[in-house]
Amino acid sequence: MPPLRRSSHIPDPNLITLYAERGGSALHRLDPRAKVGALAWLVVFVTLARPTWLLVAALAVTIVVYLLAGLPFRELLRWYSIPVLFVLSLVVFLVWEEPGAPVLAAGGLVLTTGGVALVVSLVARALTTVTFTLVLLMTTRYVHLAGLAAKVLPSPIDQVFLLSYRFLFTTLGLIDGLLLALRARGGGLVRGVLTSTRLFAGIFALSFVRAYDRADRVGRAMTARGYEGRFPPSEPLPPLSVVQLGAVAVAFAALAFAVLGGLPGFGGVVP
Amino acid sequence: MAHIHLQDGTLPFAWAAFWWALALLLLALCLVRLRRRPLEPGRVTLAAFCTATVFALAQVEIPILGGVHLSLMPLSGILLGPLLGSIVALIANIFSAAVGHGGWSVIGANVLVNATELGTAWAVFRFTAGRVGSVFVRGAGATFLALFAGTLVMIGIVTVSGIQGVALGAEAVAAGLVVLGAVNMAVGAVEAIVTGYLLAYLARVRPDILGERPVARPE
Amino acid sequence: MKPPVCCAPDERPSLVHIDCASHVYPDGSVGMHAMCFSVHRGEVIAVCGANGSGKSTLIEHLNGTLVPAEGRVQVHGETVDDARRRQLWRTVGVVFQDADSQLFAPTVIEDVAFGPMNLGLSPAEARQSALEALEAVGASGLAQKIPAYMSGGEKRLAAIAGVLAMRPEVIAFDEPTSDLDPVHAARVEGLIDELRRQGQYGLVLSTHDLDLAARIADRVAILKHGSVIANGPPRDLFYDVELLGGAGLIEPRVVRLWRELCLRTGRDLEPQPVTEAEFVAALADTGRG
Amino acid sequence: MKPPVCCAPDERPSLVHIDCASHVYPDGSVGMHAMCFSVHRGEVIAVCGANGSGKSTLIEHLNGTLVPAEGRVQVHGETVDDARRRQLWRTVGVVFQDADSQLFAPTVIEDVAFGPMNLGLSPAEARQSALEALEAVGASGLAQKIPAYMSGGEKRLAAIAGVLAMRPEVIAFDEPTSDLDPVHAARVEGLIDELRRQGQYGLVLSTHDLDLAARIADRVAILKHGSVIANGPPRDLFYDVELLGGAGLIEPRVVRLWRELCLRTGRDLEPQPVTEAEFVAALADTGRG
Repeated sequence: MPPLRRSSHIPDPNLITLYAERGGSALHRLDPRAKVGALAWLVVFVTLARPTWLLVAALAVTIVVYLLAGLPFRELLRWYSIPVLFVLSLVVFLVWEEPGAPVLAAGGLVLTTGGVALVVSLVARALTTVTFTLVLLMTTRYVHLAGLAAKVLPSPIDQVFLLSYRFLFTTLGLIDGLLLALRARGGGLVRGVLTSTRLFAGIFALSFVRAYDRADRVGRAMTARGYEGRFPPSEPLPPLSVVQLGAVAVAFAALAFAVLGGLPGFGGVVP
Repeated sequence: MAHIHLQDGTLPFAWAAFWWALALLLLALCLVRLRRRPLEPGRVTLAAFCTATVFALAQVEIPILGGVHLSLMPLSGILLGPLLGSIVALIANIFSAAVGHGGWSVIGANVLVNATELGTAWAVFRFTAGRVGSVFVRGAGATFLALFAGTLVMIGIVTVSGIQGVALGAEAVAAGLVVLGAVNMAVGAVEAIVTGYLLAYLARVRPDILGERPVARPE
Repeated sequence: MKPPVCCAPDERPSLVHIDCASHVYPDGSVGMHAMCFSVHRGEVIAVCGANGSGKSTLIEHLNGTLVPAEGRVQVHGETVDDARRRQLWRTVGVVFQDADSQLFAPTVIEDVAFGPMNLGLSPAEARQSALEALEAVGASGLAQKIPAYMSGGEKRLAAIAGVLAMRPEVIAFDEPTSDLDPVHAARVEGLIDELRRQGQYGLVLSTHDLDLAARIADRVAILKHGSVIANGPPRDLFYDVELLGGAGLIEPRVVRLWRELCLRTGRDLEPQPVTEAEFVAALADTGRG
Repeated sequence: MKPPVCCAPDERPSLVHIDCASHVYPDGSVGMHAMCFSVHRGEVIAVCGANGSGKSTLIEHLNGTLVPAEGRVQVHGETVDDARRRQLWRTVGVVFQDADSQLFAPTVIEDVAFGPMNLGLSPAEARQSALEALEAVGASGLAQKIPAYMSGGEKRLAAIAGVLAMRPEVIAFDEPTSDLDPVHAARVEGLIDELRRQGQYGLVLSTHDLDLAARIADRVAILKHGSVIANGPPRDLFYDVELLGGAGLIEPRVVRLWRELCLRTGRDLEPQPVTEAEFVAALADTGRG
């Protein structure tokens, strides 16, 4: 059993696969195309929706969906740390001087209610799509994801996509091993890069060659079983669900109606 | 490292869509040129390997100022050329979005930034072949210039697009971005050294990966 | 092309025959030179040598993932050209040493079905073929598992199933048991023995475990610096200390024990046991005699 | 914290003591449970178990790269807190199974000097320390080599030097010989034996090769499902077929041979040899007697 040691704020592809293959929730049984459609809808929705409460509600609903799929909540909270950090590190420059009642003043900078709302909306937007992306990945079996990718992506993008998906496991595993070995002798990657750049450039170079050799071996093992640039999934996609796809279409239509009809809370398509 | 770590909902809809459209156009051009000749399986393996490595390394992150990590896009450009490199950029960004490491709606913009890096690095590295002796200098220089170009494009894209719900004027946003860009370039210097070292190492030990003539293995 | 450097051709019709003047890797290291090697139906050949003696290089030439720089590969007595060389994988299946690099799909069933799909089977047929192969190695329970969460032994079984599912004529195993725990090692060994008994395959295994070779191989080829330096039944080679030492190998444990015992008790080396069963029988005989 | 589940504390002062109620991996698999394990100065402990029995998990707890979910780690009898746990690498060095990931620097000398540098030595002192360690393992010649192009055996020696250079009190070897060719395996085994004779280290080795354990270990701990199910000198455990079988292990070859011989000839199992030397001596004795 592989000890999963990587910094725990990154979703582990092995764990994602485990939930996707083992889970048996209603979400797992949905048409994968409909789930992709729903993700696309959510991305557009959080981009267009304005009111903070609506965005927070969207996030709450998505989290409920995540939990209904039987996915691990504690892991989700850990995985949130990176997207939240991205948002915060950006708004640290932008959040000041927003209109609204002052909440906090520090060193000449004023944080207002408007500023707080800005932060909350940006975080809610980010986490909504992150959460649903994880729902999609953790409730859709590999054959179906690969099948979709093979259908949608033109060659050679599909080949590079599917092969690099495989190599992800290899390279992440190698990084795990490297971090473990560094730590076992009192070293650390981040500290090392900053204090002894040359040595770590060497470590990186060696790891790169090693990872490439490993990938090359995988490639040759595939050639040994007849790989010639095609990567066909062994199971067809489940039959198209007209009802589910219809529901997604209706949702898109409603969104378009809300935006074009100037429903309050939805900004126009053009800023 | 010039890489827009923006989450979904940060860029306005119309601009996100615009950058996506531009990126798709660019990718379509790359595909047309790539398909003129059948692709060697070895190139596909190398491209897939670069994609996985770009993504995996992005997970080893220094979490300051929007997340600082090596982008390896210049390296991918040097190893693969801009055509195949652009495909690497697209897929690496898809993977990143899939783990919440940047949003789906900014993939278009990021592909444009990365394509700038790939193309610049490839061009500089190729142009200096035979003119500059040291592979390290060529690689480090190409990488630094590429990351600088990428940072300019990133600042341009974000300034033009604006950030949803922010009341600050474009100048103030740009000023913030310049600070971010400066940090990027500090990390860019590290990446340039690392990439230069890596390329020099490959030239010495594994010229086959660089697509050069085999030599006897050094001890 | 240079004239083949090969030994006198074998009388029996061979499934695959390699006759390679040299193979040099892109980084300049020599993988094989003056290598002559044949595989016949129904036999188990153990390729023995130290790390770096060319075992893996030989195996990758067998199925065409590497191509001799100078030399030729014959299948059923016919020299294969470049086009057919790319089809060698249909004839020769390889179970790689590093199961992690062999299993590339996120689930076992998907992985095992990969070869049959490439053979042109429909998805349904490929799945069927994969399930049968998993059953043949006694690992039906693994079908839906994720390789990352499997033990080394389970991975090895899945990798073997992936090769069996393609119904090759020759199966090459690169260090089939070296990193497995004893129970899984015994299981894989039993599986190879079972395949031998079926008589339809030519089986090649590379190993530096001479005890394994003694138990399971009909013929042993000893490799050094990318060439076969000796070739014959285990008993003929495994009492030759000089040969083994020169190749960076150590005689099988049984041979070492027997030799030491004979030395201590003044006994004759005959009947030169190489397997445990033979050893016990020989000892019991002497005890009785 | 839950009360420790540990066995009665050992009388002797231990270098490192682990007392872990449970360790569960993120995917839900159990790595250790109710584990009690001590290492003492001057002894070699073999940790034996099937793949997945928790050997590697135990070793990573010893040097703090993993932390017990429930339980505690003691060094010299004192429970270590989180801060000191992160310093466990100073006390316990680990030679990993996969030498590839252990040797990460571009040259061997830089790699071996990496640990001493982290201990705070100056670059010159670290280099000196690294050279001494390489000499101690008889691999001075490797100093300038590139790890990627060394054989498995050379990598293992360099990895051991990397640990020795840090002068730890405990050295843990994860499967030290499993993937080496016989010549290098013998060399590594000799090295471990040499370290034991020096008497200043506590040595732990995880292995599923019981013949190795019989030759080299003072004490054997048998692991199953993340717990120690038996603990004692090799001779006490290796004739217990039921125990070994239950743990997914197979008795050492010597034991198997002896047992079979006794069965055939009606001899008594005494003196229960576990190493080849003992076996030959026992046989020679009987022959004479």
